Amino acid sequence: MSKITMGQGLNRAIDEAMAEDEGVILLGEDVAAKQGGGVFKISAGLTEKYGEHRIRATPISEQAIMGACVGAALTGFRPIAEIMLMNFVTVCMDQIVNHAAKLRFMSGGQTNVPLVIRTTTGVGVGFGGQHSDMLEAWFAHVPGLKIVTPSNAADAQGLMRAAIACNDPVIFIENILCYGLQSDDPGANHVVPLGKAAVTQEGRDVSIITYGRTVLDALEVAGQLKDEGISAEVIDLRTIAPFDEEAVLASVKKTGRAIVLHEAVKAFGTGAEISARINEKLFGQLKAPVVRIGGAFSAVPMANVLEQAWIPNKDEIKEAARAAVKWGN
Amino acid sequence: MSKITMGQGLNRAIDEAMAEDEGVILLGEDVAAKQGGGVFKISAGLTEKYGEHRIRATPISEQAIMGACVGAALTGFRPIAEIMLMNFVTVCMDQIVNHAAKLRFMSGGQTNVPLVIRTTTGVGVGFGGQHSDMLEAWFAHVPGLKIVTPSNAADAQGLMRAAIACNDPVIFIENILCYGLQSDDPGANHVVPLGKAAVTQEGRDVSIITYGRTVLDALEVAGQLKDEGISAEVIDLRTIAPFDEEAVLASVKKTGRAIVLHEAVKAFGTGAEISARINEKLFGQLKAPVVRIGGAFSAVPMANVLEQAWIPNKDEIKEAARAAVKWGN
Amino acid sequence: MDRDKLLDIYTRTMRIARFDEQMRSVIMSGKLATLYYTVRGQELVTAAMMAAANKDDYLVTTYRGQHDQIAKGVPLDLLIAEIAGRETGTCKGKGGSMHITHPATGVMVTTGVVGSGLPIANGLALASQNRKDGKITICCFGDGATNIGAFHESMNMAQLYGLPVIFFCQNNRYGEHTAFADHTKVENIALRAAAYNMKAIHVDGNDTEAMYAAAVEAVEHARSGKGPVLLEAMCYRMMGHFFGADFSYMPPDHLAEMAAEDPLPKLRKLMLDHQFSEEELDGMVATLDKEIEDAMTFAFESPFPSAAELTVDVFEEKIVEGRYGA
Amino acid sequence: MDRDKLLDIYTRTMRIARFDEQMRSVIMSGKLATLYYTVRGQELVTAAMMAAANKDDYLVTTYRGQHDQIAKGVPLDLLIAEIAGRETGTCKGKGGSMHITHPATGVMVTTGVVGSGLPIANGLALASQNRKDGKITICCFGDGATNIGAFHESMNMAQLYGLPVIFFCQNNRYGEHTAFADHTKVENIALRAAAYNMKAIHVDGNDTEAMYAAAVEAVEHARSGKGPVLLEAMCYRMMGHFFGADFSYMPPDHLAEMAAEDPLPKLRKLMLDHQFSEEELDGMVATLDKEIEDAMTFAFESPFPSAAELTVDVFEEKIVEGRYGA
Ligand SMILES: Cc1ncc(C[n+]2csc(CCOP(=O)(O)OP(=O)(O)O)c2C)c(N)n1
Ligand SMILES: Cc1ncc(C[n+]2csc(CCOP(=O)(O)OP(=O)(O)O)c2C)c(N)n1
Ligand SMILES: [Mg+2]
Ligand SMILES: [Mg+2]
Repeated sequence: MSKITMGQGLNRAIDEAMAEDEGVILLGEDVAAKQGGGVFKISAGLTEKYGEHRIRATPISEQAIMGACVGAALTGFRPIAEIMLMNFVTVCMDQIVNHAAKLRFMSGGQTNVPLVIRTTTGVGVGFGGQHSDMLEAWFAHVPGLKIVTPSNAADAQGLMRAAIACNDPVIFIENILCYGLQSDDPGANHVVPLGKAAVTQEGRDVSIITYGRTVLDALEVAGQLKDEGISAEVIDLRTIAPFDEEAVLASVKKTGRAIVLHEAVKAFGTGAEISARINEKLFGQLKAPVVRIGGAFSAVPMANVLEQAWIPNKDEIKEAARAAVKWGN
Repeated sequence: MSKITMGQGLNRAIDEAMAEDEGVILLGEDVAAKQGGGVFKISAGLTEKYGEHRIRATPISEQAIMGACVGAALTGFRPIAEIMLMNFVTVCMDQIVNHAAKLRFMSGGQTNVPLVIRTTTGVGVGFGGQHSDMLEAWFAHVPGLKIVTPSNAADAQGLMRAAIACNDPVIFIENILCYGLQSDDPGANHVVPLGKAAVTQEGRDVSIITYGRTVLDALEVAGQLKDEGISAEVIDLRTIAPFDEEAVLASVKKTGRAIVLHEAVKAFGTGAEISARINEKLFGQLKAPVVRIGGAFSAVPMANVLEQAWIPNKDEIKEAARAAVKWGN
Repeated sequence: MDRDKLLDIYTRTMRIARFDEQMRSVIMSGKLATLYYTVRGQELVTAAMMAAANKDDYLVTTYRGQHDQIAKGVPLDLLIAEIAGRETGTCKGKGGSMHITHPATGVMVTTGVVGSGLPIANGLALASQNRKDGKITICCFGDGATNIGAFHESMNMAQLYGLPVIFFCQNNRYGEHTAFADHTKVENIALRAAAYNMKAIHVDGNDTEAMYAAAVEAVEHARSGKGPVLLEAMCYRMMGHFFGADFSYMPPDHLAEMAAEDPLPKLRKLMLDHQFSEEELDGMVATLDKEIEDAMTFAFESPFPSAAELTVDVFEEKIVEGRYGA
Repeated sequence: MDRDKLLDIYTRTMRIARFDEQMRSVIMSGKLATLYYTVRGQELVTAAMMAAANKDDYLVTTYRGQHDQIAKGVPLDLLIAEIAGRETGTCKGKGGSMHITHPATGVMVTTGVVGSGLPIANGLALASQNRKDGKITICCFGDGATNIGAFHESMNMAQLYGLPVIFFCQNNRYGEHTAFADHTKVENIALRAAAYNMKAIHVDGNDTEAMYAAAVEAVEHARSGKGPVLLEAMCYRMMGHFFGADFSYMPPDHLAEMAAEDPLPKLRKLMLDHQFSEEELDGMVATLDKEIEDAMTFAFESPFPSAAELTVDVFEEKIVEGRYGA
């Protein structure tokens, strides 16, 4: 069966949506053909098909990019804003949080903002402190925003189609290390609904709840744990907020043990909400404390040795699973 | 005994620090004498004493304000940046998160940023969706930042002195409804150490862990619960991050029940981290699930009826305490 | 100038002026407690601007935007009901005076964040450019807003793309408590257009004929596809930052200067010069007052929104406890 | 021009040029895997600028800042060790090439966020203004950075306060993959100073004498207390955005134009015109090469930082598990 990479899946989903609706436009730095179709080439070939009026290369002006997308969205367009790296959302949070997220509510439902904010980030490429942050927890705390991140190429394509179709703003987070990941080609018009998690690996003993690149780590660890006789279930949230509480609770009800894993800084991260919710809803039904695993409490260091020490690592996950299963005996 | 308001306490702490150290400067919109000493008059009288070169009224340019404070701090100054309302941090997150918080780490400790970022916010004044947000959870997720908020005038003075003395950046959050609160005058040079919570009300049955304005609600509720025979302990964190884990765990170990309360949106708020930590450290020792109470999942509405429905209310706290005590029987 | 157009401008101006005065008195009376950014002194600039534009052109404005909204045509009853936080308001009471939205009259966004309307205005204009719908977007903001980053990024992008947008700076000489000379060293805001190679117009906003001519020139430029324009209208904020706020920081000579330039008596005189009689003018004002009183009655008799409103308009779907941890 | 000053500029320029070439070859060789923003084509502009400044003046630069740091005097061994992520680097390997900091030579901040250095530069200059320490701050950034909000806010504030800062725009005609004409419609960046009533200088950065004269004029202006200045030096980014990156988007005529304006052969010719012999020049280059090789050896023989470094330099106090949920 033929394969696609995550980059190809994203490009195809955007292409399909643009072919369908004149209102789908893309704004971002270097995104047009003249600049090579984006620094990660996700918009390669689209300018040739849809023109520079729909694929707009922008100045380095994230507030203007985001605001222009918000404004166009208010008229019924479905803009896609590309923020080159996630750390740069820090220069346009106002447009995202005070405007995109709130205009539907503040207008009493008269307007809405069907906007997709694409951005990429990731630890492990040596980009250092200002180019590697995972800030999904900030957005999850803002009513009015949905946050999505794919862990494989097929989901990337399907989630992007769903995000563009969504009538509310969606933050779409891509992991820089995952663009090359391959999946079986899901074919044209593949859609993965927002808000639905995937049970990527069935298991009985412990639930590993995660999203994005760390899903790969979780699956690898689950495989290794099998040899030790520990059956780990892996839940790929896919939509981080609002997350699929039913799926999470069903899994943890079954296993009685949960590990919440993400690459972002652990302290005050999304794992805290997931852990708190599990504890609230399954009080007295857990066989072991919910464990959170996340990034270290520091800026992301540049030196590779430090960067590798910063990221949650597989041994840590394995250890947590063993400890959870052993808990109490 | 003589009293001071929170506004007076803040003004005095800044005044004392400015008298002591030429490097303490204040930048913000309308902060100088010519503009009346700040829209909330917190810097009233300081220009007359220390001059316009130290009390600098700025253009409406939050990135420039924050960056100027970061730069001055790098030379050993102890700047205080005033961001008129907390929602406006959304236009200068880059300077706070990518720079103030990270420069010590990224420079390998060669530089540091002794900066206080003062800002105010609060729900209940009818300022609506873009002037009322509580965003402390964002900052708590950023290694390198400390977050402080006072619930009374004496703490405001003492925490401000400690914040200015701190050699790392401190986000100092003031609640717009609290400026008029009065305390017994703590006298000159009063210091409240960062990172230490206060047990504002001793109790045996349930711990209410909170900070800022909701401490007042918690105390009122604790008083009413006493009449029902429920003894509630109230913990005022004062420093939200890094928070006083020892104090929180000690209290919950004693009571076996915890309610985490804040005005900010509940979902993915600071309460999630506090709840997750309690559950991790006191697994099996809790008599009831940790309850979180926070703001509703929407932008802050303008209409007073809606705004009041949005804020966590006292009956909700009381109900949660009763339910926790009743839990299981 | 054309008598009908002058009458149009006069009517818009006085509707704003009477609304502003009645808003202040209803707040004074204690009947309404709300943050109201008075538009006293800025009635004419926006009346002339909107008289030069079309009803279906887009408008983006700020917390100090009631004059722009009224000039654009937002019905007074819905507007006042919104300010009063009623279910019948333009935004069901959720937005309030700082966030008036009324697409039916082109009012797409009213923002409370200084400078944030400009990037959004570009997006509305970009959509019009792609759709070729012939609409222009008018974006209102103050002098103080021109010091914030969003202003700069938006000006540059608008010129780069040749967007049909008018950046309408109402220079009322103050940003909150800070006087113009204390927030920038540039002589006037129109000079800033050169940094983007953009067309600029600088006009005395208290001179009806000059202001209207400038508005027409700006509208023609933007609508003709020649790209954006920065229109700076000089005016005065004749009261404090918001109604009731102390404005002792405004020096007496400035207050005197303002009084002499008050656009309302000047416009009335211009009307008389154009053979409108005192009686006619007073009659028009009486009609407007009646309209406003009816709108106030409608607003204050309207119900408040129900708490259930917190679960709708967050997303397209209703908020369900649990899913959102709400 | 003065022969000693010319020699000084030549030495700084060639130290940068040789460093850049050796960095590229060590990356090519596979010995070092890192993101390196080559400075090829921008050696001279910064050499001349720093030759006009003092060692203790402050410098703020960007990811593409190795030339600025070397011109300012950062020791090559510490610099290369940092780029190679070693414990002996300026920042113990925590910062890397995008975040070089070295207060001993005035290098206070190197930022990876476009435009973010300007607000910080104002703060350094503000501290100097209050301390009356006579220092100036030099803030380096590119043409693309002038479209972001932070540029605008910083320019306005610097002029308002009369800060001793030089906004040194190295206009290399590209912002990542986007050519100048595709990111703004203004003819050149110097024109933007008028929006703040700020002094501006526009110069051909490949002409040593003109560039040095402009640098001296800027330094004298800033140091004399006359306030900030925007200095735009025209140059070329002679390779891709970072070393190894594809630059097929750069049109051939542009590449040809660049080659003809390459500052290095032009400077060498100027040296010869000033009676420096081929031998002398080659000798100097050989000495620099040796210095760089020694620095490389030092760097690659240095140990990597230990994982415990993650718990220090976050706060003044060490991170203790638990307190921070770390
Ligand atoms: C980003 C931001 N910073 C600060 C404020 C607080 N604020 C509200 S209005 C205002 C003054 C704006 O002045 P100007 O742009 O001249 O508009 P005017 O009020 O005079 O109409 C300020 C500082 C804000 N709303 N947004
Ligand atoms: C706020 C922000 N947006 C985008 C980027 C990604 N980026 C890094 S360098 C660069 C181009 C900058 O161009 P210019 O200012 O001309 O500097 P040059 O690289 O040419 O030296 C971009 C867009 C960034 N680092 N920061
Ligand atoms: Mg103004
Ligand atoms: Mg450039």
